Amino acid sequence: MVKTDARAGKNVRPFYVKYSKDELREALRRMQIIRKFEEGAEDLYVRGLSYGTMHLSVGQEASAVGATMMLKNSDYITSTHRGHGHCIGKGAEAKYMFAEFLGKEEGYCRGRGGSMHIADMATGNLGANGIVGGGLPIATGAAMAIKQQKRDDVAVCFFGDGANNEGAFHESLNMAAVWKLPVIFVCENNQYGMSVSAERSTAVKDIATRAAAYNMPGVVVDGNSIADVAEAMDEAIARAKRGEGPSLVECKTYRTKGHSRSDRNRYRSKDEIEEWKLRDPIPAFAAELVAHGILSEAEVADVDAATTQEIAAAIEFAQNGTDPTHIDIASEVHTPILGAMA
Amino acid sequence: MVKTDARAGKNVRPFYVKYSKDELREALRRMQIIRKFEEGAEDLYVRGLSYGTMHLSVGQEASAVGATMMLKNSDYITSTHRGHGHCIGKGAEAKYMFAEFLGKEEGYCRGRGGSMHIADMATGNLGANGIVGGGLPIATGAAMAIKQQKRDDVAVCFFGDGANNEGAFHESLNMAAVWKLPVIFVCENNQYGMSVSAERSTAVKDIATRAAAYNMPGVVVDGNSIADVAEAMDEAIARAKRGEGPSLVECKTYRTKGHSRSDRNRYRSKDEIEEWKLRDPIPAFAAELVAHGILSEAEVADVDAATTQEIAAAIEFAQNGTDPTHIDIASEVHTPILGAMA
Amino acid sequence: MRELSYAQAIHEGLAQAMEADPRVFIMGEDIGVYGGAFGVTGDLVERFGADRVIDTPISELGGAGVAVGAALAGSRPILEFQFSDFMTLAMEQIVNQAAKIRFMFGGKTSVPVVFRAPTGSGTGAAGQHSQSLEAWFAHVPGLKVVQPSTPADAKGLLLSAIDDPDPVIIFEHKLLYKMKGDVPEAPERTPIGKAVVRRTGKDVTVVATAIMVHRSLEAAELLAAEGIDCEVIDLRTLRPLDTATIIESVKKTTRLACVYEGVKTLGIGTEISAMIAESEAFDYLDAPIMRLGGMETPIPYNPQLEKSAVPQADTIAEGLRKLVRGSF
Amino acid sequence: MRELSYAQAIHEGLAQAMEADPRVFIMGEDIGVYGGAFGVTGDLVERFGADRVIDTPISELGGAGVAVGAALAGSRPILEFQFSDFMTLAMEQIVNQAAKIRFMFGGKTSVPVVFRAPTGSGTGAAGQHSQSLEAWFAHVPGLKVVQPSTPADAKGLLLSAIDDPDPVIIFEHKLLYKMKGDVPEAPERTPIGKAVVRRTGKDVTVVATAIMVHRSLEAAELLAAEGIDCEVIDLRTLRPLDTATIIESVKKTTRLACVYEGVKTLGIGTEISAMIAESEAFDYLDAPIMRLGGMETPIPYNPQLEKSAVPQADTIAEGLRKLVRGSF
Ligand SMILES: Cc1ncc(C[n+]2csc(CCOP(=O)(O)OP(=O)(O)O)c2C)c(N)n1
Ligand SMILES: Cc1ncc(C[n+]2csc(CCOP(=O)(O)OP(=O)(O)O)c2C)c(N)n1
Ligand SMILES: [Mg+2]
Ligand SMILES: [Mg+2]
Repeated sequence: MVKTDARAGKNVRPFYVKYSKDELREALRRMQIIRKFEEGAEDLYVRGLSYGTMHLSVGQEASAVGATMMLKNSDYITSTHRGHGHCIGKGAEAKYMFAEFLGKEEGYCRGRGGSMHIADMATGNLGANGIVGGGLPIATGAAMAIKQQKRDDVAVCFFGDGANNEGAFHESLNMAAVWKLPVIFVCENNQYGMSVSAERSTAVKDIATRAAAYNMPGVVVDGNSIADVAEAMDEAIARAKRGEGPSLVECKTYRTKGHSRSDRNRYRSKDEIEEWKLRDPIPAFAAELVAHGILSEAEVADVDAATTQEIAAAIEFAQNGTDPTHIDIASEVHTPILGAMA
Repeated sequence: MVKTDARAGKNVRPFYVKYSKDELREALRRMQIIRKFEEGAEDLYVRGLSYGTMHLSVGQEASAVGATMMLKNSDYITSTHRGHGHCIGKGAEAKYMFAEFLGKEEGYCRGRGGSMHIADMATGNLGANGIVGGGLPIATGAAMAIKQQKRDDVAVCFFGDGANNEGAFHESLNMAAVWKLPVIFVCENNQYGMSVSAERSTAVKDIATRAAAYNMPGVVVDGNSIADVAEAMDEAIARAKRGEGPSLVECKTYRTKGHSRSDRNRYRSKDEIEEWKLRDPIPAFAAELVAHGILSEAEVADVDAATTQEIAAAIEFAQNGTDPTHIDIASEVHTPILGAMA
Repeated sequence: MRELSYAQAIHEGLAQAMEADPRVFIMGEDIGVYGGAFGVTGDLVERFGADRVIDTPISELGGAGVAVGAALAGSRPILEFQFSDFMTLAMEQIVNQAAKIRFMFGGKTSVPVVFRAPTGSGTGAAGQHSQSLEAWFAHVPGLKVVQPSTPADAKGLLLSAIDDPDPVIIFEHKLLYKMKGDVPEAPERTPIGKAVVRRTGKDVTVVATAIMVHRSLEAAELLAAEGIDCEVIDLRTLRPLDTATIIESVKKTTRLACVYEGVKTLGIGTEISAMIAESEAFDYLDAPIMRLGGMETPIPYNPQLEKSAVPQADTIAEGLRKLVRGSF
Repeated sequence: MRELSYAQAIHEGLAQAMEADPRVFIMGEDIGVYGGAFGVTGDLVERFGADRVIDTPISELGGAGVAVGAALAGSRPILEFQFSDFMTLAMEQIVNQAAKIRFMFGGKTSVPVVFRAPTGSGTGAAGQHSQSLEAWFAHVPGLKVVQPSTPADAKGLLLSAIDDPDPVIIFEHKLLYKMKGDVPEAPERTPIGKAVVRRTGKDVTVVATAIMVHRSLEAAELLAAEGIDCEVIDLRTLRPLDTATIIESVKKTTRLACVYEGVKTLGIGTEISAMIAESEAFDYLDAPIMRLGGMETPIPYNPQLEKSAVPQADTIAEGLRKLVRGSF
């Protein structure tokens, strides 16, 4: 990647040239929203105010936003159990997400889906998924529809290092490649699938290596650098739109929280976690923005303050939400058919 | 591969040195038995004497025997829907196979399984399989058991080019590699999965390329040359026994008959079929044996005559077999438990 | 009306749906130039092109997921499984995704996908190619499950399935593909969720599915000669059940037999039985409820064994005779 | 006798089996250092080593197939699915291979594999992590299916499953893992195929599974105060069914209710109902057969909705009251 030296005005990497100040500020904002959403969710859980399971993506904000910031609402994503970041990256609002998390009617899924199933058709989010690897063929199919409908869109498929060993990975990447579909497979390799390290689960060091098995480009990027992620995405999207087919982008990253609410972190060391905390993608991005003279320190502080406020308001919104009235949920399973009898 | 020049006594390829005359004659015999078994099965079908489906492996005898001739009864194979060759290669007797094909009590599966499910535990054949890719994890598991039991055996897993796009392929090869299991994955790439060419189904030209996705060796061999196949197998088996893990051996071959009994061959050209018929592995092997002075023309003719006779006798045996008496087959589903009530 | 075979009727339905709606496409293994393992898609690839008649790799799980994704993104996919047995590889996408997405997403989207699956025994293909697994799917909220027994319904239920905004699974019986029958040329829909009385009678209600409808009708003819008058209901839709038609019939005949090819235990007739046993019809019953289902074994290869593993006209007649004569 | 939790009882059973037989090993996702998603395997990896307590990649289909292959090759694998929902990915190997191999191969081998699967709702994990799919497996010849409701049976059925030469699936209820109960220290077997009467009564037979046994017993206590005397049978084995115990009870009480968590349609109680409706007990029935099963929806996330989607003690009591009082 090109070395950056903004003050000297030369060799600024493409990311900081291609995207406008507003776009970059928005990216930072979304990363902050993700972080604070996760912290808010954890806090609700710790205070006994939430129910059910959750998978936090603290530390992975750069890949979530770096892989979505260039997408339009008509582009699709499929997400994972660790999906809050993708969802926000794609444009969802924290308040409806919190409402979902608290099981309220105002939630994206009216409290039926919860954290692991947040979807938002309006922003092209085809849903988080409780099934590891479940989104892989769905994204592939969405890309097939895009191609059939001759649309200028792409599908972006998030999945984890753990998911890369599911058969669905293989079948999806092969079909996407054979049919040259406009889909980008984004592996967030946070180095563990629950407790099992990628080293113990996966026969290759870099999952991107596996792209060769599908005759598609595979790149490894620093998943904690939004610029790295976004540049790789831009290239993959351009390729997809040229009709050349899918790509695999592997983002090396780390989740600094446990796998889910009940993780005792026995499979990794404190040192390792602490080391990665030092590579926090958010301050790193903020620092680059300042270094390049794109945002001032004050502007960064504004984003920080605004997002803190937004999250507080979002939690309040959710807590004041409506509990579902459970009359006849069986009638919600099918789509009403016009003219059909009940 | 080393060029052979037997008459000059030099540069004979390892295959012809490593295996004894008896072993090589036996390999030729098995190839002949396979060919004649398939022809006999087809004939029974054409004459309306058989029932059910069948998948003939005419043209693929070199990979079937080349991949099994060095195996002991304590080694395992898993086979496919096109499994007659593997079965014979591993040491099954044609007469019990014909009996199975005709649904007789004398058949390997007592007429319960038919062509697609022939298994023979005595020779380590864990069974043909009606599910494309079904044998891949089973072979992997057998290899795991071998390793657990510290046995000096291997498992050989046959599968087709079509099967290589099943999720089971990916999951199995990955696990075998991660755990360094003594299993050899033998892809019989006969270039079509039913009607779909590997080119249309598979994103890479050589399936062996995919071995790299599992950090295991992958080689392409001429699947119509038994020497090529056997040499690659010997290497893979040696590696497995050294504890270094699995290998993928891709045998490029061709089935000169249709996919199953009802194939109109609309997906390939007559020319292509005829061209491959010229590359018949059996006369090629016989010619090499003669050229190397290992067998005389007369000995080759003896094998031919003996196998014709054996097949004729086997068919007669099967036709005179016993039809299953269908009292209470439900009692055959479970293993009798000693001391348990019926 | 013209006669078509069951396979031809499906073929015609597919063609009409593709002509009427550019969003409709079909995918599956060997459905293109090969024309489908059972010849159903035939020449469709020539008529509609390889972009709408898509040969997939042998990847059932992925194929099902691709169909789900395409449906979410505005297309109307029809996926042919080559044999219903191979749906065992795709249960994840069918059951966790297709069936549940609408509900889990709060009703904010639908998954209009059609899965077609040749099913049943009788072809000598043994245990892994002869199963009748439809009851599994009838157990899953979010799915609709149909099983046509005639060419007209094969076309009519297919067209309804394609119209339907939710996932529909069509189990087509392999032994019926060659069966001929009247089929309207127009794209007439057979409603999902409606059973049909194929033969009226007063002594016993027989609820049957797929090929068992025909075998039950045959049995009914045999019994008619003995003075036993059977009412035969073709269930057609396994989920949601047309309980009204069955209850009404049982109240009239006071006896119920369920005839189906799936394994007896928890096969579809099991639901019919329990539904009646908890319904208002219970008090009308003059005899235990009989189930004639598949034997508790994998389907054997040997043709005699294979036949003996599922109900045949004579064994159905024998069962019904006992039920009506009370020597049950 | 000592008390152990249901999870501890399984843990003890696993340890005893591994100590007794070097062929026994366990595999699954996060069962090693993590100790299992529900803490069942705990310290076993430390006690028996990573060669016998094997963390697999996230590959359910492959994992199941590896277990089948290892079983064929002389080992005794126990595979833990992290949630029973993920068995949807492994149906092929469970149903086409494990269940059928013995029969298809003419009885010449067996597949001694044990599949363990945490199941059921009540944990706030929503539609894809809360299913009760056990009825699917009870529909498959070649499988044995058990569902323990107590710590003692959790251990005892596990040990029987490991002994068994054929594939056995154990559905463990997630909400029971922490439940305490007496568990014999010795490796005592609970026989597969035997139900047990947990409470005797004369007014109605309640056949329940897993957590529904406890909710039914609770309901029975409520009803006892109202003078309704329930007999509660813990089914324990779903395949093969212990028909004798149920028939005998129904003949005595003349009423039957089936309580289960799976979706009502074609859930396990459906088989109990149909089995009784075709049995000699039919003539003894004084009321329709009631099924109290899961709602016809995916399991919702919201805790109130989630509760309402499956039978609870109060709704069971309400149902039984109606059944016995005849206002059904
Ligand atoms: C099919 C399936 N298997 C197992 C699980 C349980 N599970 C949930 S998340 C997870 C780990 C996933 O690892 P990875 O794909 O790397 O994603 P990460 O959690 O690291 O974001 C597991 C095993 C599941 N939800 N679905
Ligand atoms: C899971 C599954 N999908 C589809 C089929 C139907 N089928 C049987 S053989 C076959 C082609 C297999 O191709 P390949 O693996 O190349 O083996 P070949 O027939 O060429 O020997 C297909 C599609 C099947 N038996 N199992
Ligand atoms: Mg991970
Ligand atoms: Mg092939």
